[in-house]
Amino acid sequence: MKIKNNLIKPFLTEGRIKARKNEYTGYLDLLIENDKIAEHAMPGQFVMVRGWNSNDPILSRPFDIVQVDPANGLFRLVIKITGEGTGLLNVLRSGSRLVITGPLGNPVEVPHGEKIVLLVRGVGAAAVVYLAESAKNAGTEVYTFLSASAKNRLVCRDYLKNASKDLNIITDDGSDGYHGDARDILERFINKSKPDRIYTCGSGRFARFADEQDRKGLIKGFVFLESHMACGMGDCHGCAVKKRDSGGYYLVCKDGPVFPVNSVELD
Amino acid sequence: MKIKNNLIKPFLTEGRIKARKNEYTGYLDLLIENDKIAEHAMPGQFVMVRGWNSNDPILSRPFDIVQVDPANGLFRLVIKITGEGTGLLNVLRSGSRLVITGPLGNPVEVPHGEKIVLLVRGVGAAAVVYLAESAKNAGTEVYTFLSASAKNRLVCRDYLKNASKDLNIITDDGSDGYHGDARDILERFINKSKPDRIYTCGSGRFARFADEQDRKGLIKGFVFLESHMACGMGDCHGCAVKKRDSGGYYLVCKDGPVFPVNSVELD
Amino acid sequence: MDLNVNIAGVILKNPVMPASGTYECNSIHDNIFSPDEPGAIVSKTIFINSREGNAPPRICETPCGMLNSIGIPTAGVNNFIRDRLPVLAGFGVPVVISIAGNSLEDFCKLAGIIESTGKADLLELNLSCPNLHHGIEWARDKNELYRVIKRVKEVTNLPVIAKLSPSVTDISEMSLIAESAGADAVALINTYKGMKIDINKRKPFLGNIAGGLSGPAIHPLAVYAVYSSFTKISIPIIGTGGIASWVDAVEMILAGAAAVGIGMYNFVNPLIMREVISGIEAYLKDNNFDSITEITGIAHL
Amino acid sequence: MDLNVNIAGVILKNPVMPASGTYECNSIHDNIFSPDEPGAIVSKTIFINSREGNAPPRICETPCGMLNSIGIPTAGVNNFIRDRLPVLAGFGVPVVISIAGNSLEDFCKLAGIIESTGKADLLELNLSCPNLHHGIEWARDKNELYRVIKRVKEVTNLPVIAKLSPSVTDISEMSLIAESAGADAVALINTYKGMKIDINKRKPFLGNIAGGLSGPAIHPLAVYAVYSSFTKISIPIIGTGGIASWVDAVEMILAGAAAVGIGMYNFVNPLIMREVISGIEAYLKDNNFDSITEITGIAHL
Ligand SMILES: Cc1cc2nc3c(=O)[nH]c(=O)nc-3n(C[C@H](O)[C@H](O)[C@H](O)COP(=O)(O)OP(=O)(O)OC[C@H]3O[C@@H](n4cnc5c(N)ncnc54)[C@H](O)[C@@H]3O)c2cc1C
Ligand SMILES: Cc1cc2nc3c(=O)[nH]c(=O)nc-3n(C[C@H](O)[C@H](O)[C@H](O)COP(=O)(O)OP(=O)(O)OC[C@H]3O[C@@H](n4cnc5c(N)ncnc54)[C@H](O)[C@@H]3O)c2cc1C
Ligand SMILES: Cc1cc2nc3c(=O)[nH]c(=O)nc-3n(C[C@H](O)[C@H](O)[C@H](O)COP(=O)(O)O)c2cc1C
Ligand SMILES: Cc1cc2nc3c(=O)[nH]c(=O)nc-3n(C[C@H](O)[C@H](O)[C@H](O)COP(=O)(O)O)c2cc1C
Ligand code: FES
Ligand code: FES
Repeated sequence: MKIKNNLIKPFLTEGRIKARKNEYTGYLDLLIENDKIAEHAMPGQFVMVRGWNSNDPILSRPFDIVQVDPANGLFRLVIKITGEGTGLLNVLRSGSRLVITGPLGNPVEVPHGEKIVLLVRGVGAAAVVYLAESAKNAGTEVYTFLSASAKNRLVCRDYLKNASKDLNIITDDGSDGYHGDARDILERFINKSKPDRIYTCGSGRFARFADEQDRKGLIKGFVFLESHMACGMGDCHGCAVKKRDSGGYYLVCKDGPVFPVNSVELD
Repeated sequence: MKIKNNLIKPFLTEGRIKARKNEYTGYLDLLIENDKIAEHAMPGQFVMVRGWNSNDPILSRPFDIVQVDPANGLFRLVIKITGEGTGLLNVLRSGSRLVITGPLGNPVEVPHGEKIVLLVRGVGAAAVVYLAESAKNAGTEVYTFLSASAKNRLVCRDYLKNASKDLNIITDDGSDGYHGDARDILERFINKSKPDRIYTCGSGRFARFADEQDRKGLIKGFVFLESHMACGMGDCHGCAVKKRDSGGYYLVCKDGPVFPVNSVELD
Repeated sequence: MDLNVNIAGVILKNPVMPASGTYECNSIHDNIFSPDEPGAIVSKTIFINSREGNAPPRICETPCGMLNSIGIPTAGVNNFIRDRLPVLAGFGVPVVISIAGNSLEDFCKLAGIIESTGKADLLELNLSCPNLHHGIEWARDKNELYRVIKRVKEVTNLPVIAKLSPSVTDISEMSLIAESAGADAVALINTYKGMKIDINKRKPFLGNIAGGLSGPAIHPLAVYAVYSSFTKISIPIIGTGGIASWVDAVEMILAGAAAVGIGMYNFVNPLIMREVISGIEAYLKDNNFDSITEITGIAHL
Repeated sequence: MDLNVNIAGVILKNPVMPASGTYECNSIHDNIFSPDEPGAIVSKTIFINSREGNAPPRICETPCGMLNSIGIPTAGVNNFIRDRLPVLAGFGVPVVISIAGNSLEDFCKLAGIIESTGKADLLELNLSCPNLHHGIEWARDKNELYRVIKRVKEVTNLPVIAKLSPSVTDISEMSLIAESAGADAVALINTYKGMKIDINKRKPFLGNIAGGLSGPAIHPLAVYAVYSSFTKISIPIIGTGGIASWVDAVEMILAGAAAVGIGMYNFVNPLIMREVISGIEAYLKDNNFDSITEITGIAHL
């Protein structure tokens, strides 16, 4: 399976935090001023970000571009606070400056006039918002299945609601929406509504589900992958993911981060 | 020359920044809430401070205790912004927390009912404020010679003014006070007024001057020394300064930071 | 939770100890940390005669680490035995005495003197100080390494820890040589020789030109030293190098360290040893282990 | 200001180059940095045959550094010559081709193939990759080191840079051996073998277990490697390891490096090479030097 490298050349640029919010504890929503990213970023792309001067932590952190507002030179990141780097971003105030490399990655093709499913969990939701909005604008019906352990982890809920024809909420603890496994209701939906494509992010189980459905010929599956990254632009070869059938590796930063689910090894 | 190790045992403690000001660009004045330091610190002592979580920079930074207010649990630091660590302290806002080890170092003996001279340059002024205030309270007349390259580097000027019987300002560029070399006017003062002791900080030239006067038997000289420090409490042996006559080294953090000028090698 | 570890027959109540030269067990720490908290205490390296140490500057900061060229100032063994050893022995935790010398005879003589005090539990041979004239060479030359350990073992009944240098082609080979010479444990690792240059003076920053690098910067290298030695030897390893948190200590133990030494981070956080002890304990509990020995080296499985 | 340096007869317009494997000279950088800005460009190490590289995860962050176990994926020399070499040769700056092999014959064969293209200015022998089966051994064994350099020099007229490993007892000795075998320059240093353990999985973090440590963490060690080699050899040194600013680069040059290589910091700051070049220039000017060569090694005076 050959993947098209439709790269927009990235910029090394500064962005000012225009607004920040912690809608849920442990998640940070950043609205950032930067013309270049706002204008050029395409769905599926990400940025590498640093918000500290120190070399500890040393590597920039990759985050998906959640929304862009080219008219106002703004773009949005939604970040789960997990470790050192995201912790440092979380203490920054409005007005702080970030160093940003991007837009990075191979944009995902936006389906026109199709019917698609987004199956995302936790902060994986951040990855698909831009795709959902673009697809909707392209006349595609977007059916979103947003899963999380609990209600207060339903990240990007409103953004996805706006972009979806239908937003299904699924929580492990039943604190909101369907109480149980997203795959159960989704399977019914696929059988009934025959959507064209499914995109998953944030859960290995979901990726494997998409793969099964894809294999059955029911739907075309795509997966947003993550991998530890140093450069984000194909220089370090650090972000390798095994190709499924042929030997060798793809680079998540350059060949991805979105892959046809049948092209990569899922673990 | 044997130096008395009159150590107060230090605490590892947190301090909240109660107020900060940059009276002059490049200098930071921090008022810090911490009962322990405020209550126990004595003149000549210092603290090791960190105001960042990263290990880059890794070492805490030593600063003299400028003033204490035990009644309100406050103490003051005055910091010249020179590099990474001081740069990080300078961006902290009121309310931020510092990690502080102290009080550290061998307190300087406070002269009672004497006449003393403080000969300080630049941020070296920070080291002698507490001594000046204590000496004044002990009925000692404090004559301060505060030197700097220019008017806007006359650090701790007001604090010293309050504690001194007479404050002489000397600037290299004549932007305030005496235009020239502090040693010229000081030599006249010593010959005329026969003060008992001289304390210098912040200038090697001044230390050598105090040493000469001491050697001549005119006055007893003391010097506040600095040295790169890792631990601040005698564990690392990093802060060595050569003893003058006998062989070996003193540790600035444990045996100093204030030394009789004739006990150490000046460079 | 059983945190006990056995180093050459000496039982440590927990696997944490200071690295030689980084914690003086002085009363100055009384308000912060007490020398009876770690599993063992370790003296700064002592010599037969007194030494002044190297010319300053002796330390400088580096990215996530520091260089030191202290050069082991010491009052000499007699003063040490009179002034310091009774203090160290009074805390009720095993005492490791670190020794070094300029010759094989020095090591033997010191071993004998220390043993005769009856106050030391373990002897650590510092064969790896990069700041001495012939400091690191012991641990760099296979024959010298073997000889010095073998000889010391012949003259003393104290269990012997060989503290090795990472500045070798393959430290696991050196660990094996130490074991075959009779060492009862190895301490891995001492500092790496490094330097900083003052670009304004255009001279080496340290008075002694070069120094030893320690701190978090070298932690991944120390973990690998332990990991690669673990499968070659059966004597315990005291994993040392860059430990700045309980996580770093657990990494060392999973790599194969029976105990850990904490060096420069004592300067950064004088409570680090306590935090590491309690962090290890919580980790074991959270992961349903009953004793520390259950996890020693299990990253190899 | 004269920033020219001469590496084995090849004139670099400035002393800065990427370290092998850290900068691909791809057009993806066009909005940021151009491959014609550094004094030379350096290819990722190539092999005769294509290689996949090691299993992921291949990188992890460490204090002020990173570990990589990439394992040098490459399309093989023929594809390289067809697809990449013309691109590299098109920037108008000297081209260094880094090669490695599993045998002495591989090195010789590659040297010949590369030379025959007429498109390479310098050949770098990667004798020190810690992520290959027989990667680091070339630079760890004195005889092998001598042999491989000697043989390659016999079969090629291209000037040869020997890239050495710091994971040896004394790198200055290895530099001397490289020189005596005929190397025209040495590149000091490649990464240090290190590892990280995932305390949750209780397994090595990297797919290949261990990796190579690079970044600011190792800078003081790289400076010392250069400093200690400088007095022993008279061929130029390409100082590499942990350079994250022009200050770090100047330190290297003062220690004795004729030129500097910049590795992982290209990932952190894709403009680092430009900043280092202009920083060095400003430093020389501010300190009244006319050319870079005036300061090479002057920390030794
Ligand atoms: C293409 C891409 C897009 C991403 N988009 C988002 C997003 O929109 N929102 C979001 O919250 N997170 C996203 N992530 C994950 C995010 O990059 C990590 O959570 C973040 O790097 C963690 O950094 P930390 O310093 O807090 O964690 P630490 O654990 O301290 O990080 C240590 C190192 O591991 C790396 N790392 C840790 N977790 C991950 C991970 N899951 N993926 C990749 N590297 C990791 C870090 O980058 C760093 O190098 C994305 C990752 C990739 C690869
Ligand atoms: C006992 C003592 C008391 C001091 N009191 C004051 C004070 O009241 N106000 C003030 O402004 N400064 C004081 N200093 C100096 C102050 O510690 C340094 O300016 C500060 O550490 C510089 O840190 P940096 O990170 O900004 O500089 P960097 O140059 O980035 O520091 C790098 C390393 O060098 C050390 N270092 C740099 N300059 C000095 C120096 N002059 N003395 C000791 N170590 C240094 C740092 O601590 C750090 O470890 C004192 C120093 C000592 C030893
Ligand atoms: C200031 C300082 C002094 C040291 N003195 C000694 C010593 O006397 N004997 C010794 O064996 N090691 C000495 N070391 C090395 C440490 O014991 C330890 O092996 C090394 O620092 C690595 O551990 P770390 O990274 O935790 O500091 C010293 C280290 C430092 C930083
Ligand atoms: C991701 C990565 C890939 C590397 N690949 C190579 C390589 O292919 N050939 C080589 O000789 N060195 C390789 N190196 C080593 C670097 O060239 C350099 O010697 C080392 O990283 C030290 O420099 P630094 O600290 O500036 O990164 C690689 C380093 C990194 C971080
Ligand atoms: S992150 Fe460097 S190649 Fe993908
Ligand atoms: S700073 Fe450690 S002994 Fe003085």
